[in-house]
Amino acid sequence: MTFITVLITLLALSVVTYLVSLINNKLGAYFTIVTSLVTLLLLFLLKNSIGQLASISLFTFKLTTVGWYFSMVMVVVYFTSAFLNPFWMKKMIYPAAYNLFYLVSLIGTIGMFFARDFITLFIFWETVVWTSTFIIQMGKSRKSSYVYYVVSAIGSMVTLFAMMLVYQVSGTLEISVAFNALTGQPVLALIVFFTFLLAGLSKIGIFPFHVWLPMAHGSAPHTFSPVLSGGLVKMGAFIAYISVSAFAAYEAFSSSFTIMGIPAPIYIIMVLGAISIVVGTVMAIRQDDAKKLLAYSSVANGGYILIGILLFDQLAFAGGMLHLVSHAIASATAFITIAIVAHRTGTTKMSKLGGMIHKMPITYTVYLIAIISMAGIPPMGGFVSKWLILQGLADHGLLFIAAAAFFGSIGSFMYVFRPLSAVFLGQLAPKHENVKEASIMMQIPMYLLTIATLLIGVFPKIILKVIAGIQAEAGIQEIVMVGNTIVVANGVLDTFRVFVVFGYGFLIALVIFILRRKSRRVTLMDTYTSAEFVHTPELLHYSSNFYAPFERLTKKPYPVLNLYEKVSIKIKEIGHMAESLFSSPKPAVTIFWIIIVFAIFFLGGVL
Amino acid sequence: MIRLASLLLLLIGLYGVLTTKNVIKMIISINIMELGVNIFIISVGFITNGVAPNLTEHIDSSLSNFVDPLPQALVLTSIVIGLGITSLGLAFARKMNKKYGTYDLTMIGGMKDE
Amino acid sequence: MVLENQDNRNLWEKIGDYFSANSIWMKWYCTGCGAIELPPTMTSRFDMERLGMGPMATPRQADVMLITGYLSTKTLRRVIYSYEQMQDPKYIVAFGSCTINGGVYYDSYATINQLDKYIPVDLYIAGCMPRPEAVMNAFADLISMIKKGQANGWRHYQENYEWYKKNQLDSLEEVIIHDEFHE
Amino acid sequence: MNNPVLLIIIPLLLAFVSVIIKKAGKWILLLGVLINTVLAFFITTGETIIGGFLPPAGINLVVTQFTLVGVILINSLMLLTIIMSIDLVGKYSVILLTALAGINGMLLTGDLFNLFIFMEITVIAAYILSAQAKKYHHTITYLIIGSVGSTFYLLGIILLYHLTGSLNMADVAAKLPLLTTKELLVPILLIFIGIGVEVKLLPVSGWVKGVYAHANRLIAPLFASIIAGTALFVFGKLFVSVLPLSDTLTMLILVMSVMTFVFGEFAAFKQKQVKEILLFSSIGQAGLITALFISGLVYAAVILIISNVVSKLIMFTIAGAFTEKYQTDNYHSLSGVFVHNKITGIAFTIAALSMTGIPLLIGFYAKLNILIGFFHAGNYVLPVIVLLMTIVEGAYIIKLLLALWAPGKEGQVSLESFAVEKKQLLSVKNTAICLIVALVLIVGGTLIDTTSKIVTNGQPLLGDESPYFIISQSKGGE
Amino acid sequence: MTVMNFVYGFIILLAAFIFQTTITGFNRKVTARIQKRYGPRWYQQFLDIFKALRKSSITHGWIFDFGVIMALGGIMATVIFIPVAGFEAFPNMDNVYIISYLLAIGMLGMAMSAAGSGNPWASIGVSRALTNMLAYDIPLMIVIFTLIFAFDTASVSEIAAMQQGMGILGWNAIRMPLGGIVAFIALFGMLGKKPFDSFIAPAEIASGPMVEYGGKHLGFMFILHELMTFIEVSLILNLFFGGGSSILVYAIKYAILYTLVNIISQVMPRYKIDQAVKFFYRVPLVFAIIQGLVVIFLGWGVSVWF
Repeated sequence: MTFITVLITLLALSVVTYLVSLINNKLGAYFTIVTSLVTLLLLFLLKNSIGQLASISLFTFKLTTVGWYFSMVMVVVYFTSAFLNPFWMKKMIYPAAYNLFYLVSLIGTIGMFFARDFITLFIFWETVVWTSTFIIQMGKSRKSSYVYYVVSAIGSMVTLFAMMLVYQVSGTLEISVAFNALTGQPVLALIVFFTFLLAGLSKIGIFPFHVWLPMAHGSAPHTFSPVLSGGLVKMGAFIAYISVSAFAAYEAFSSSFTIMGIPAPIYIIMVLGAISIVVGTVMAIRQDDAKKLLAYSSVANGGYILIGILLFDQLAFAGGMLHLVSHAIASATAFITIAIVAHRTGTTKMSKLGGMIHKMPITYTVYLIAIISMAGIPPMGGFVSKWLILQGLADHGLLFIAAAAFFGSIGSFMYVFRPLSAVFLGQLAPKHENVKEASIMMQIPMYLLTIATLLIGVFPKIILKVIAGIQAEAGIQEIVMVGNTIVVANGVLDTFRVFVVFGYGFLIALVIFILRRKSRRVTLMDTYTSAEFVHTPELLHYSSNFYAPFERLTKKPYPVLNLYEKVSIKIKEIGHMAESLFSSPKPAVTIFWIIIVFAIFFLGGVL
Repeated sequence: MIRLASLLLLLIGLYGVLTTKNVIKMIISINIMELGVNIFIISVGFITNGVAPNLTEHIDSSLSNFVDPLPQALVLTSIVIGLGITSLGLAFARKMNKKYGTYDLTMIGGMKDE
Repeated sequence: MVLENQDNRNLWEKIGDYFSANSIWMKWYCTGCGAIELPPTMTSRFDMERLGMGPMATPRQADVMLITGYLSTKTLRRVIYSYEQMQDPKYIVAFGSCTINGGVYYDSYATINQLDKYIPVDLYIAGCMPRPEAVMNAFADLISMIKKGQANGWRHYQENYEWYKKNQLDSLEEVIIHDEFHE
Repeated sequence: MNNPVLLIIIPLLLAFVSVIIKKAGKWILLLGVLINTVLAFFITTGETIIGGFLPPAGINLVVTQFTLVGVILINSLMLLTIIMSIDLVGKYSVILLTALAGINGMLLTGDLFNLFIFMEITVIAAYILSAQAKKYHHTITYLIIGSVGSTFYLLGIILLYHLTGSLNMADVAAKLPLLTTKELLVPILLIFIGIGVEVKLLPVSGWVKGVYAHANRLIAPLFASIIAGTALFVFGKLFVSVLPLSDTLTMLILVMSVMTFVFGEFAAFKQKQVKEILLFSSIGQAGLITALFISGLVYAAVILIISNVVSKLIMFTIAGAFTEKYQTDNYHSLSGVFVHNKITGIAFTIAALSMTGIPLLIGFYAKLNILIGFFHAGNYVLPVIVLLMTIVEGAYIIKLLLALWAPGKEGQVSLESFAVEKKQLLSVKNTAICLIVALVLIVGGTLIDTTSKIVTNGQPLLGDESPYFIISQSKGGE
Repeated sequence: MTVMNFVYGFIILLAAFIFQTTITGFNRKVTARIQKRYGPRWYQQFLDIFKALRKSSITHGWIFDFGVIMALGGIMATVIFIPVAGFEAFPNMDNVYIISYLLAIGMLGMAMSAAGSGNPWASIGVSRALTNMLAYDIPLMIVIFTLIFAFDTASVSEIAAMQQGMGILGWNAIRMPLGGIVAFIALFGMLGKKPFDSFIAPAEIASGPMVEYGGKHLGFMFILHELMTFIEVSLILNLFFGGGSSILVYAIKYAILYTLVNIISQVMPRYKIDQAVKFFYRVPLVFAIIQGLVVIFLGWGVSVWF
């Protein structure tokens, strides 16, 4: 089976989905599930034909392990989020278009990951950008869609510049070959490195480009937020991967100034990653909207992934690649649970929710496991990847970046706990008395993702094997696993053992607990209130200003937030100036300008 | 000399377009400009003591002091076009006056375009 | 209130009572003038931590509630509410004559005269107010009562819940009020 | 059949017929345009001498591959415009036919003075068309600026004639390099300003806003894509193949073009009326195209013209329909208008995206060529500006699209019920045409090799040898 | 992984509990003596715990119970991984990151259970505790990072072993004095000792996370607290104060370290939580970074002292 067949099949299926959606949009939504499942299966079959070359019309493809890896992540996220689609169909203004775009963006990502040349890469990249832009606007906010597009456009246009520059220099568009022409041209290499990476940075939400993430993730349709955060953000990581593998940044800058063995340009990007970890963490802690909070956490985790991939060594690279998966899954899960809560209650504002655990315990448990992974706590997937990254950083002695990583990882306890506490725990507001648990259909993706999180956490070997393949493909040292144990130069990790010992401890505690007298169940309102009689559950629910002291400390927002707005206002001002200067309804003004132009040109020509 | 004069006319016309507010005056200014250009065109083909470029037996075709006939042809066309534009402009001016009750563009320019 | 004298506890209960007796955490309800007698009791002069006693923040954690003086009807509601939030075994020590018979407020319309009509008191400390020596003595008595299994007010409250409730409602109309302007 | 004169003669002839048979005006117009379009496809490259005198003395029509593209493009667009707005033609059929003749003349003529005449014919027609909105002050503004511009142009060619003794483009082009830069300065400058007024370069195009902003469904695309496209083709012909520019002048014109590009896009970014957005975007694109011509990237410029005029045709038609149906084209008051007109909306969206340069649309192909061309010329600054402006362009286009597609307040899920009242924007016929034209944009952008073959026919346009993007070359053998 | 590993693990658990509870009782006496009191019996802490376990309890729903169990389970698992004087229940599992992150699951469980009670005090306490953690953990982790870089291993027992043989001069706290100071200060934060105890603050937020616990839940919390103290002190002891060559040395060092912390904390006032964050980011963080730079770029204190 060739890749082109797969691509065309998928395209045909998505058109079918669209047509079906036109007749019955709910059925169409089920078709999205089927199609993404088919995609998953087909991609799985493609694993055997890695190395295959394919081309059609404008596009050329090459099946690589890394592309396969990335697209598997993407398809898993798409597939699981698709289960929510049927429930949101009647809330969409263009349900059929949503289904179509949903699948087209999936195809776009796949095509992008397997792209062999720049044009293919760029075209599929833009396909994803546009389809997702049109999906985001079906959510709460048009502005977010706008910001998303603008930031993406900044990234993609600058990257297009880099691609064409490379094409000009090398005469070829093939990614794996084109960059070779840059050897021996350090200045050009520098320009290409920064410009090429920019699309990745903007997509993964690295510091100055992170503004779109909270807006877009926060207000996209609830069904699409998991895809955005779990999937599309990871496209940026792919660009980062190209910039270290095909572009071979380490060789290109080998003669430049190095910091702890890292060439300065790469270090600068890593510092940006570190800044986005800090900014994402701080901002996530401050949010009231659960989806925005998770979006900022994506910013922070994007920083980890970027740092990991850019280090491009045995350890941190594997960590970054693994973090990609574990965060994709955890973040998708978290967004899905929040989406379900929003579906049942109609809001994602944490200060308006509370006590959901008593109504939706399964959703709660799933969310709990997701955030444990997201915060990097042992038995789950997030820990292994964070461990690898931190060990890698320690191996290189990158102090400041490690400091940011620590900040992000401790800070993540704070922000992941906030929705846990404010949405699921605490008092149940009376208006949510009749909220029901997620339906079976919604539970399926939650189970799937939770199992995945656990599997990665306990048996990271499953993923690390593939990552070792990628490392072999990229020509760097492969990550070593002995049995279940990850063995690296400065440490070993056996997550299975950690899991078993945790289970052991849990068992002991459980036994002691059961042996003691059974507790009496009291209502939530029967709680210590300094003997005051409170009958309003909302008053007893601590959810707004959850981290008030911390928020006081970080009150002054950093200036970049308004940067885009300022630039936009400036552009409008200049536009207004141009309009009022040059487009006056009075002919005399234009005649005046004609004379001025004549005079200037004349002077310029004479002198 | 005549070229300077034509240039002067052109500049007068330009000055007129720049400074007047009345549409009729503007159109007149444009006319003056065109006049200047037309005179210039003529002057290009003009040769002192030139001969009319008529190919008859009386005139020696080897003479080199023919007046260039082309500019004269051009100027005719140009005058016609100028006439057309002037009349069109005046018609619009009349229409404008009918609609807004003024010939002054600045008065209308300030109005809202609705 | 009649205290049961016969000891019909099993071994586990005895061991439990031993722990309970030697580790008493208090919730002191500072309603009246008796509260000021407690700081000297706790600090270096008398040091009640010797007995394994110490202050605790909430009724959930506490073993003994100290009613340190007169109770108005308004505070009685809170006392009952807090008492019901405490975990068994729980004890009540009432300070001063106000809790016994109303003391100087015996004819006040706003205070109650006899606390044990509303909640079971394990131990009264007489005096107006009792000095720290008396308080320490009472604590020692409480410990020995618990050890002997005689501090059974909480059990009594469970058994005679209707009677207590009736008394409470007679005086208060409503224990857990729903409206802060009710009183 | 390969006599291009017919392209000029037939409309003129029919214009006279149309004066006589007023009732059948629009059908005659349709017939004329149809014939012209068909003829346009059959003319071949070469030189046609008119009047028997050999050039340089006589008048001739020159058909190069460049003009051929222009003629086919403009005539087809004219046909489409007329078909779409046949109901609005009314008494304008004479004017439109005359304009068509003028346009074809402008594109085909090989003579500088004839160019002037055809330009005047076109422009006079344009003046009259612009009066359709009954905003006479704008028409007068246009008229005055246009007249001054043509006067400048006339003066310029006369000076050239004075210097070279010829008005034939090829002849002039051959003779000009013999002259000094300083001698050439004033005539070239005058011609530049004269053409610049029509091309809509910024400081000298004050008329554009007044005229475009009030034009209706017929007039707006006529101005924005047909007349503007013609002017751009003429600009390219003159400044690439006829007039040699000194380095200083190249630099200055480039600066002015880029300034037009930047300011045009910025001004478009600021606007709230659909037509105003589009018109400033047209100005900006015109700036870019002139910059490309000046830099010698003819192929890229032609592709960009194609992309731009086709997009603008669709967009201005639909924008005209907004004013027609809703009496406003402020996009805030039109929120969700495409909810009821999905196919129209799709056509508009494709056109807008092509304008922004989205892959698989022809605008992207244009952008690729621009970048490749500039890089090849060793110019690294202009690509940056082009890409930055693409971002700005994308920003206002997406804002526009979002407003038109998704009704509802910020912070609320957009629903059909928030949309403006339901009205059919375009008739079925027009919708279909818009959609087909939009599909042309997609096809042209996808089948790149075919597009380039059609446009260049295997030979460089106007001697432009700079590289452009073809799949089979760029992707290497495989 | 054999049965014996689990048995050893259980032994460590039990020993840690008994040892630490005794030390706590002892320190209650020390505290009393500082306050010129007689103080409780040395085994008072045991009495308190067993009494709490004996009492009846209430629950606010399954998460209230589950959180407690998860907390204790997580902490117990962490204790099992702690190397004590070279003795490890599960060999090669003493990675410092595992220990410090596994510790978090206990905290998460506790926080979850506390917030599940529906009491706002508990949530405030949790929010403060987490903020406190963000404050002390960054400087500490940076210093630990420096250690890992310096010794090229993340194993706690290996780092401890590398400090032995040179007497007091081999201790990391001496070799890297700034790092030692940071670790010592951070220990206060970890243990929730004054001045960093605002998340408990009994008089202000009614003991914070523990507000709703009574009976066996409270007993669990006490056990948890003892075990957590053991983990934290052991971690600092192993990493910075040379661990212990034998159990006895280890126990003595441990007792001294803990008592020292307790004594100092008794004469401290309490920081507001944002003050604590500011303090940690002003002093220890700077110290930690200076220490890190010194070690990474100058190499002082890595292989040799002097």
